[in-house]
Amino acid sequence: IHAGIQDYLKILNDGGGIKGRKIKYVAEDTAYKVDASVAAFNKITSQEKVSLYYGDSTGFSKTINPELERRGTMIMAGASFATELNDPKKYPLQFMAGPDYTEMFGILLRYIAKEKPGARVAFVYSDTEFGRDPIVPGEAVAKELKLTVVEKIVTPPGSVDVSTEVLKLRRANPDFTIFHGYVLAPIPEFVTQAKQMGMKSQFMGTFWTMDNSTVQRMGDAADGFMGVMPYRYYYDKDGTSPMLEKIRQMRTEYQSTGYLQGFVTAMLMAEAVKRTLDAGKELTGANLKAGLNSIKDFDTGGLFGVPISIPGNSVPVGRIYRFDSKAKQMLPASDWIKL
Amino acid sequence: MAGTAVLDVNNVEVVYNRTVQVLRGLSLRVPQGEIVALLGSNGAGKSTLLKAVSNLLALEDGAVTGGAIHFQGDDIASLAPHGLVRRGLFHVMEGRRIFEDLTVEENLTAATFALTGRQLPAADFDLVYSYFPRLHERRKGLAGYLSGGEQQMLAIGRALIARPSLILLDEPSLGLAPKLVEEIFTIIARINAEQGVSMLLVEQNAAVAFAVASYGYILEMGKVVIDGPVDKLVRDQDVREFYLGLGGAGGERSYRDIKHYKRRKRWLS
Amino acid sequence: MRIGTLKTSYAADEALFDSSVQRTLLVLLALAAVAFPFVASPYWLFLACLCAINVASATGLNLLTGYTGLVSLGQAAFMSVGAYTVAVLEIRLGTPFLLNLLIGAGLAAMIGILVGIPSLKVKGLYLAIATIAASVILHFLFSHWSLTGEARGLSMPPARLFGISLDQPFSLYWLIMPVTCLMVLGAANLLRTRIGRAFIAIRDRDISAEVLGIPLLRYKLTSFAISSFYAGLAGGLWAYFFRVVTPESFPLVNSIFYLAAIIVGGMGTILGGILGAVFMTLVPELLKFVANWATPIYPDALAALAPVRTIVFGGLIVGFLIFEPRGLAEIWRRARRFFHLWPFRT
Amino acid sequence: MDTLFLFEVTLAGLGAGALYSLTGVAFVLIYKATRVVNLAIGEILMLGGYAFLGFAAGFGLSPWLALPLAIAAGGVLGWLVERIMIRPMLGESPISVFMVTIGLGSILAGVVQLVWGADPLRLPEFMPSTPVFIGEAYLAPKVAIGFVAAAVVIGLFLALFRFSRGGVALKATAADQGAAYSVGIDVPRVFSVAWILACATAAGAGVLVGAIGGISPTMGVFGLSVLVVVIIGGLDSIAGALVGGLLIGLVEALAGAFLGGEFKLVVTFALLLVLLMVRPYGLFGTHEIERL
Amino acid sequence: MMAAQAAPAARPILEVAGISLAFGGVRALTDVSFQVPEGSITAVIGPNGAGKTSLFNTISGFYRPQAGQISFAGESLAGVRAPERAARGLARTFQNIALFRGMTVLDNIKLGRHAHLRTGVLDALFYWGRAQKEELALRAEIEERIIDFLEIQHIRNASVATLSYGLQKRVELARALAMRPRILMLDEPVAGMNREETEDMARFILDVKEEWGVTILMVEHDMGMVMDISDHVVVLNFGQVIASGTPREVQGNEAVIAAYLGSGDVGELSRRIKAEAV
Ligand SMILES: Nc1ncnc2c1ncn2[C@@H]1O[C@H](COP(=O)(O)OP(=O)(O)OP(=O)(O)O)[C@@H](O)[C@H]1O
Ligand SMILES: Nc1ncnc2c1ncn2[C@@H]1O[C@H](COP(=O)(O)OP(=O)(O)OP(=O)(O)O)[C@@H](O)[C@H]1O
Ligand SMILES: [Mg+2]
Ligand SMILES: [Mg+2]
Repeated sequence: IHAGIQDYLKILNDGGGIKGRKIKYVAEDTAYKVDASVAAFNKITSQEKVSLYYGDSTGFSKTINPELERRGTMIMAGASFATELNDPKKYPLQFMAGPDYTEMFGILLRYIAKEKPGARVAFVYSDTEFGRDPIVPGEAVAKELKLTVVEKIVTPPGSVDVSTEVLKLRRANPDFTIFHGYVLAPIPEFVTQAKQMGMKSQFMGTFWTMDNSTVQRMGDAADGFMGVMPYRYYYDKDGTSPMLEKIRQMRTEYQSTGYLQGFVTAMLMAEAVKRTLDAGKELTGANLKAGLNSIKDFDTGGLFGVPISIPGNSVPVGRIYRFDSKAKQMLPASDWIKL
Repeated sequence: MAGTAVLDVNNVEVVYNRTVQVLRGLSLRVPQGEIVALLGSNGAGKSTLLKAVSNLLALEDGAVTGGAIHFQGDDIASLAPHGLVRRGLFHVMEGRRIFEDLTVEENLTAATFALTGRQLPAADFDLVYSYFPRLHERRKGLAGYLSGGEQQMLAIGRALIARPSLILLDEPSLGLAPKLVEEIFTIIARINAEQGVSMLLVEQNAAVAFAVASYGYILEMGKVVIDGPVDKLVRDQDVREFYLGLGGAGGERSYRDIKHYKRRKRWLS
Repeated sequence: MRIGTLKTSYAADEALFDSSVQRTLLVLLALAAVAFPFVASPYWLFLACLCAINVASATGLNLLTGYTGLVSLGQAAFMSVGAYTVAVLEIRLGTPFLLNLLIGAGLAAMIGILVGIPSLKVKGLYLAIATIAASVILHFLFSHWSLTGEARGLSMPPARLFGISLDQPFSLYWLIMPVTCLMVLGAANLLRTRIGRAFIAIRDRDISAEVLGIPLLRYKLTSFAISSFYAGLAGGLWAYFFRVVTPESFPLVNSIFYLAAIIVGGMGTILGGILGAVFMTLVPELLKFVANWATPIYPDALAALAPVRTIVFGGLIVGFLIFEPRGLAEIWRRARRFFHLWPFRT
Repeated sequence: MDTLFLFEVTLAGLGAGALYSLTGVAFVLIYKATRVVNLAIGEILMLGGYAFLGFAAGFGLSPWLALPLAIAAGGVLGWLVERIMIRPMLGESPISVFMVTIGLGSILAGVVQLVWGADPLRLPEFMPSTPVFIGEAYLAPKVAIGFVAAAVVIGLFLALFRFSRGGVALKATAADQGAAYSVGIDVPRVFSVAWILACATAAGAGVLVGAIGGISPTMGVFGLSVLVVVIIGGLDSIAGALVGGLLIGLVEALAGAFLGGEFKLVVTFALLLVLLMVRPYGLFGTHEIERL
Repeated sequence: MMAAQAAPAARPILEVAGISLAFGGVRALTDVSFQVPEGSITAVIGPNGAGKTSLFNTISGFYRPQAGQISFAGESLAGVRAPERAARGLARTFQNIALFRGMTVLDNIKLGRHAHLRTGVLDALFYWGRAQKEELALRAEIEERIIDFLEIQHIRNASVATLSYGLQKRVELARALAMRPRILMLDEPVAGMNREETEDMARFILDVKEEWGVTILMVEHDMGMVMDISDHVVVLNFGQVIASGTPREVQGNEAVIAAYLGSGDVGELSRRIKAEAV
């Protein structure tokens, strides 16, 4: 993420900045701990005049929100796609550069409903805030789309042995299984054991599982693994994407989806700044957010496959990709789905 | 003092925690096959000396800072504690130090490690049981539940298993009933006579110590203040008064009479 | 020992700060604490508050572990009890913050007593594990109970005093600092009475303490209660400070952090708890500073920060235990002695 | 629920439990000899997994060579740790040594993250992958292999202590180092051997655990479950580790199957609390002798 | 004097009646009965493992006997827990020194008074009124009565861990005295001491009895001291009372000699050893 932000700002600043203003970027590490993040926030904001802030965890985004509103001088985006944050009333000065977790589920379920109407779906998620986030709304969406959720399986955080959970999954015999709340483990073992048992279910994942290198690390289990991704992959060749070309020039080896997230976030933030300045307004949080929300059918240089709009705090767009074990790449399996 | 010395302690100084000096230039020797008694008041440094000899000081943050200790002619400084044991120097520590959650038999088994690397026949548990029949009765029981005397027997029994040439005995009579003290000391004398084991015996009960020993040292504040053959020591005025509790007339003084009267020792003044 | 201070009464000898130099230093320190918020940036104020909260909690743990000898890995869990209680009260009832803090601490103390009950039978590290069990159960409760907002936790309004809301490090400082000072002073007082002695006796040899007239269960539970009261209060302050409480706010690592703080500071001394908590809170900040400074030379410094911090945290614990088992407090004492006797060195 | 499901769940639980037992044994070995509650056992296990990955993927060795190497690496680590961190702590209170191991765990986790990164990784496949069916019931092959390996190793240790003086030396050293020295036991060696054996065992277990669930710098939490296992079994009992491991494996599997995954940890810890109230020294642990 | 002891005029302060105590299969005490007259020095002797320490532990409430009654100052101690017994004036020292190594000598002694102080948690936290008054009064009393009496002024601020064995025993005695004892139970007070130190301890014990009016019950293997200073001796063997009476009576008892005293003559021992050696 760090590298992505850095690179976009480099492109921007090398190109003369926004209306002659350069953007200064200050980074702090926080170890995903709320108090460390708050400390970093205080430190940075007491030393610099900040307009754009990128924070990490959901916890931090929630913690800092009142402070953000109080200051009213900046907008913030974060690594979290938590559903709760996608509420412009509660979090007026925040946004995320992609769909929230529930929207990701929505995209997946829509795809499923189209492929196999009335399919049986199972959710497998970790017992964390991250894992639980989209489960209840996801179920509602499934119902709307006339899909049956046959099983919801919770795994304790950090668990490695999932044999019993796989047994449960086999009993439920779903057509599609969606994993959420994990990066890698225990998905591979889950899939391997399920395949050994002769299950035919299609396995799917959400953003943080979907990086190419992560899926590759699933080994045999990766074959055919699907998931939702709002951005194009680094190597994605279909369609035109001048921005991706630029990235490929700057960095010759594969860049992760996290990099892209950082990159896109920086881009959207810069766009908000530009629009605010264009309107001749001061760079306050509310103005910046208004600038951001005025984005309609905006072309991200092809990073999102379609022009995007930001109606609220999120960018509810994504596409289903499927892992091809011969190409060792995620290949598109659907069109861009806009919610 | 005649005979070759199994143990020769020369001008030893010991310091604890790099600050507290406990032994200040102490010398003594234990001749082959004899029992030497070491007396002295609490804190004089008797146990410290024994630990210095068996190289166990380091465990308690103590160190020998001067002098030398030779066991059978070799300087012990370079030997690890267990190495010394395997060469035949066995330390029966103060307070018995048996392994409470092992059985009696396992305690003896533990002592067989002292035989490792030595050309000796297998350990002889029966010898121990013949000296201490009580241990045989309780050999399957946990040592922690033995009575004080039985634990002392076990501690000495472990020494026997190790077939040492020198035993350092630290207060074997501590907390023992009078009859047991007699028994244990009889056995100590028997072991010495029958197995030819030399001993350095630390004791508070001077009377019994003198009964088995041939030579004695008296320690105060980390230094030897008097020494000599036992028959000479028992005639010394101060030894009689402070260690044996004998009044001027030769009879034992009563504790009821001492009350507030106190005389200072000659060797301190 | 200070040379040349003659005590003429037992009262003087029993006083907490037994020399005029010490008292002068204390007054200076207090003045500095009052002046601090007016000169420091919000960042430093933020850190000061965080340190104070950690000092409060560490002092509580020190009473339990350092003085009573009952190892607990549940301090963070007790804090979470205080924090959640405060949050729930603030959101649902909007009662005054002092009352909320006290209720939170009281509830934590009650839970502490409950957790302490096995301590009569269960000893040493078995007990430490039992406290982990309690943390796990509390964590489970908080992350599945609708009252505590389940996995997503609670966000709460700030504390208010005379209509002013305390939502800035500057205003919070005036809430947190005095409370912490009172807590530390209370602990120091406690330790010079029969209760403190009973704690130490239990630590050193619990079975004989009983025969000397100290009811073991009652004092072990008292110790648990006071320590978790402290934790609860610290947790309440934490809640007002961050204004969001989630199940992940008080993980097991935090309990370890407090244990580490009292070890690094020096177990069984009040000063140790303070020094340790402050030190351990500031070290990560220091590392960040170093990393930022090193970035030009070594561009990946920031990325390496997280693992390095973990390593340093572990290394500090290990290093202190091996090289200075009596902690920072001992270093402080040595330094003091050195300056006293200077130029006559001992 | 149908019986087949119950049977399958039971099998899976016992399989997972065997790995707990194996790691538990590593834990008990150290405790038995040194009275050190080694909280870093989870991280040592993790390091075993990473060492395997390093040898197999990094140096491109065959997994069958990498496995013994990883175990040896565990042994070397044990030796180093004992030398550098534990021996200087001789004579300190158990709490202090316990904290040293917590520190050690933290250091190991940091080092792993520094070297291999924070992302979870997968070990190369090296175990046969034909599913095992017992009757109708399915058993994951890796779990079955883990079970067998654990059983063999634990059997070996049990035999070792049954038929040699080693057990006595271990217990004697643990009880009283000074006294152990004084009867001729080479105390430092007992310490070294215990740590080497234990860490090697843990590293081996780490490869098995990693093969099943993948490896990551947070894999150390496995140690937490193992802690429950040994506390339930009794800190100083190998048989206790065996029984405790299987029991916890089973309980976790049943809780996961019938209550849901989020209950696994809380159920085992609740069980632990109840058991400690009834048996403060675990199922097979020795009572401390307390006399006035 | 003989007559007075034959029919103890003083009423018993401690009465032990039919106590039995077993640990699993081990019968530590069987039907033990005896009385301790107020103001006396009573000694309990007997072989190792006879149950003397267990008896003390039972009296102080650490063990619960399976059968029998103990009454103290006329009141039954049944169901009274150890700390409460201490509060009523049953003070003791321990066979294996049980000082609190993390405290100074002064704090160890202060701890003895615990049961008689009233400071509660709140008082203590604020160190107001009662807490402060109590602490200061306690300090004064300990300094002036106990520390002075036992001649340990010079070590009052030392940590007990650094003291020699003899001094530690003295601090234990001081702590027991701080408990405001009515009866003082001493478990092997002179074990490990040489003649000179034993004499000091004997002097303290006699003074405690005479000047403080505290009844003494002690276990000791040093026959010289036991026979000289005690008024009354109870002999235990295998958990049973095998004899009791004045020192002189007990010394002459055949059963006691066989089970416990042995020849009692060091000269004889030495002669026998010499004879065997030849
Ligand atoms: N580990 C230690 N650290 C510091 N000082 C110690 C240590 N062990 C002993 N000492 C001190 O060394 C001195 C001598 O102790 P030592 O145990 O050798 O005496 P001792 O002659 O055996 O006495 P006793 O008759 O009581 O056994 C004492 O003053 C004691 O306080
Ligand atoms: N907690 C216990 N559990 C089991 N057995 C015990 C326990 N305490 C004492 N015993 C046993 O009870 C018996 C009496 O022990 P006790 O300590 O009372 O003897 P004693 O008369 O004080 O001996 P000594 O003179 O050696 O101190 C012994 O056989 C001992 O092993
Ligand atoms: Mg000694
Ligand atoms: Mg006894």
